[in-house]
Amino acid sequence: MSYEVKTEAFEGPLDLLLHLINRLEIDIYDIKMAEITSQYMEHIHAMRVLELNEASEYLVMAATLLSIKSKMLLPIHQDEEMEDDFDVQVNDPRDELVSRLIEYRKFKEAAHHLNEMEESRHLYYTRPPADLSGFQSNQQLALFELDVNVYDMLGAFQKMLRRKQLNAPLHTRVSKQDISIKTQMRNVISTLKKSGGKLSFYELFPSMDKMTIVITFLSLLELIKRQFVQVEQKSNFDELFVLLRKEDIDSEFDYEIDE
Amino acid sequence: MNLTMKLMSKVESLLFVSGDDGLTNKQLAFLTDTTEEEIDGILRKMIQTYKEREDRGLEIKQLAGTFQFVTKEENVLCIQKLVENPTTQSLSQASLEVLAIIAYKQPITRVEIEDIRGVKSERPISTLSAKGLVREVGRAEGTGRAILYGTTNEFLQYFGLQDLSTLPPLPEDVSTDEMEDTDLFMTKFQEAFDPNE
Amino acid sequence: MNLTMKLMSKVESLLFVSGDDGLTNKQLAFLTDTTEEEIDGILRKMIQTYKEREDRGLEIKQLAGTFQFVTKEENVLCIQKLVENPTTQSLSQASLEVLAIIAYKQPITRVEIEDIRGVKSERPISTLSAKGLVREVGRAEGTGRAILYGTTNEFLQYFGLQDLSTLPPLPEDVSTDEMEDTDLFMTKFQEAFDPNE
Repeated sequence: MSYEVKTEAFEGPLDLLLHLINRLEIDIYDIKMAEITSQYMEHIHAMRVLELNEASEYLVMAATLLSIKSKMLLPIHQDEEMEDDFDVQVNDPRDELVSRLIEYRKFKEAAHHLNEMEESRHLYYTRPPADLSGFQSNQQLALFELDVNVYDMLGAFQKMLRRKQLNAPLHTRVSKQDISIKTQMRNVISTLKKSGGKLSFYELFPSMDKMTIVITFLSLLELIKRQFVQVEQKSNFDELFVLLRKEDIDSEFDYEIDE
Repeated sequence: MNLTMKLMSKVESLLFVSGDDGLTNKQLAFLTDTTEEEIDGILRKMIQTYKEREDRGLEIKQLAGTFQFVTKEENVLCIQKLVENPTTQSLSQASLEVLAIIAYKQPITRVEIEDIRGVKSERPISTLSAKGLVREVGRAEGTGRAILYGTTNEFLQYFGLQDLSTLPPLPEDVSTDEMEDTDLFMTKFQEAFDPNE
Repeated sequence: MNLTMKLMSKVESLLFVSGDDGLTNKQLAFLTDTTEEEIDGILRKMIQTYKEREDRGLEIKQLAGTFQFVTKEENVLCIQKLVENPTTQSLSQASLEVLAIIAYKQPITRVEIEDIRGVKSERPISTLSAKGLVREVGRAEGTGRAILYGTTNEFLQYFGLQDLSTLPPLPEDVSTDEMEDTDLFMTKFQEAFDPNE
């Protein structure tokens, strides 16, 4: 039997096995090892383009299949069987593989549900919280100033990417230009300097161009890692702020980035 | 009656300014100087009114534990006209699988995720944490103290969930239970007759 | 009539997502596939309805040619309240870090705390003092006579500790210099103080 194989269609050896079981209409509780093994081998043969990393996983599974197949051909010795580790097998060499396949299948199905939820969530939109800083006194700012971790910031970035897509066709598009992270790090620093060392996270992303947004974000992460800047949030309801931590950084900055 | 209207007006203002942070009924009661019971009644009424009225483009939804305004689904097309790339980038199959495992098994280590999938999962995990959908929630006991992953609030927002309990139940396979029962039986059987014990 | 209602619904959705940027009547006409004249009529009607209805907390404001939603002035007090009372939340990561350092290393100066964390820690320290969890317990010897910080009785109560000796022992191999180790230390610390345990 010959057919086309799409490597990217499989999420690993277990996914491939489930596919074969489905296609060959095999009972998952009574897998015909000879048939599935030969089909599996045929597939991985056709999937030679695999990354080395993944290939090893497919090959380990191939070895497992062969070993199960050969075990099933052997006559069962009752005594040996008793001495086996219970975790591995009690009576059927296929048991472990079957339970792995069933466990994996559960999550594959769950992933499918998530995909459906993702699609229906794309049908409605929210908006960012309003900027209420005009209502806030300096005293309150000091009292409620709380740092946030990188995950909060990543979340904020993700939200921002969704937000920044809005309005795009109604504005003149930013012409595409290649900027490096290094350059953008300098830009962020000088933008921060110009605004007195503190700026709203979102104000660092005035551009609508996705590439620029991504580069700016990466440069921001780099600056945080190098402790040039710090991210803060006043409270639950407020915006993220980026603070400049090192004042006269130009020489150090150039040195560090250029290395 | 007049008071109810005024309360609705306040709730509308508050939900509007809080955006996708949203507010809980407790917070709304506190901010409008009223009781949670009253707020619950008001919210029920508002949720229904918004849904029914054809001239309203907003709805109130409970997302990630808070009440928030969202646009009506029927208006998705004209909102997408505002959007640069109408086909919103969806998560890859690999990311969805990893996310499903983390969502149902959290807290969980990378190795445990890879055991279930049978394939390396470093890349989807870092994609997911870059998207703010999963995060490190602690360290496993024992040597190595591997990172434990869990889902975030953004995960709930992204999939339109109220909280983790509103995730659809993990598909269970009845036959797995049967198998386990057999295993248990065999184990018991062997324990009873194993001469070494 | 039905079409007018649908159009109003679309305009409401669009104004909602466009936020502070707002939209011009021209943009609204383009996005809803209709004429500017029709949009003008619809907007006039909507502006009036929102203003008159007591149960509405939003108004449409025209600013420099764009239309946008704003909250009604009469609700300013409850929005003020929202700003002034961020929900009582658990301590931030930074505050927890600083608190852990003070708890285990007291008495300790701000500079020493900052050396351990590698970041400025003035704000978390003042948050913690404002919350009454840490206080000034003396002055360091030498020039400057820097403030020494320690934990308070309220700290013990807050975390359900009998006294400082009932703090969980610090893992021996923790070197607070490294990020990961700090995380590990924090995990322990948070585990120890998890109210569920």
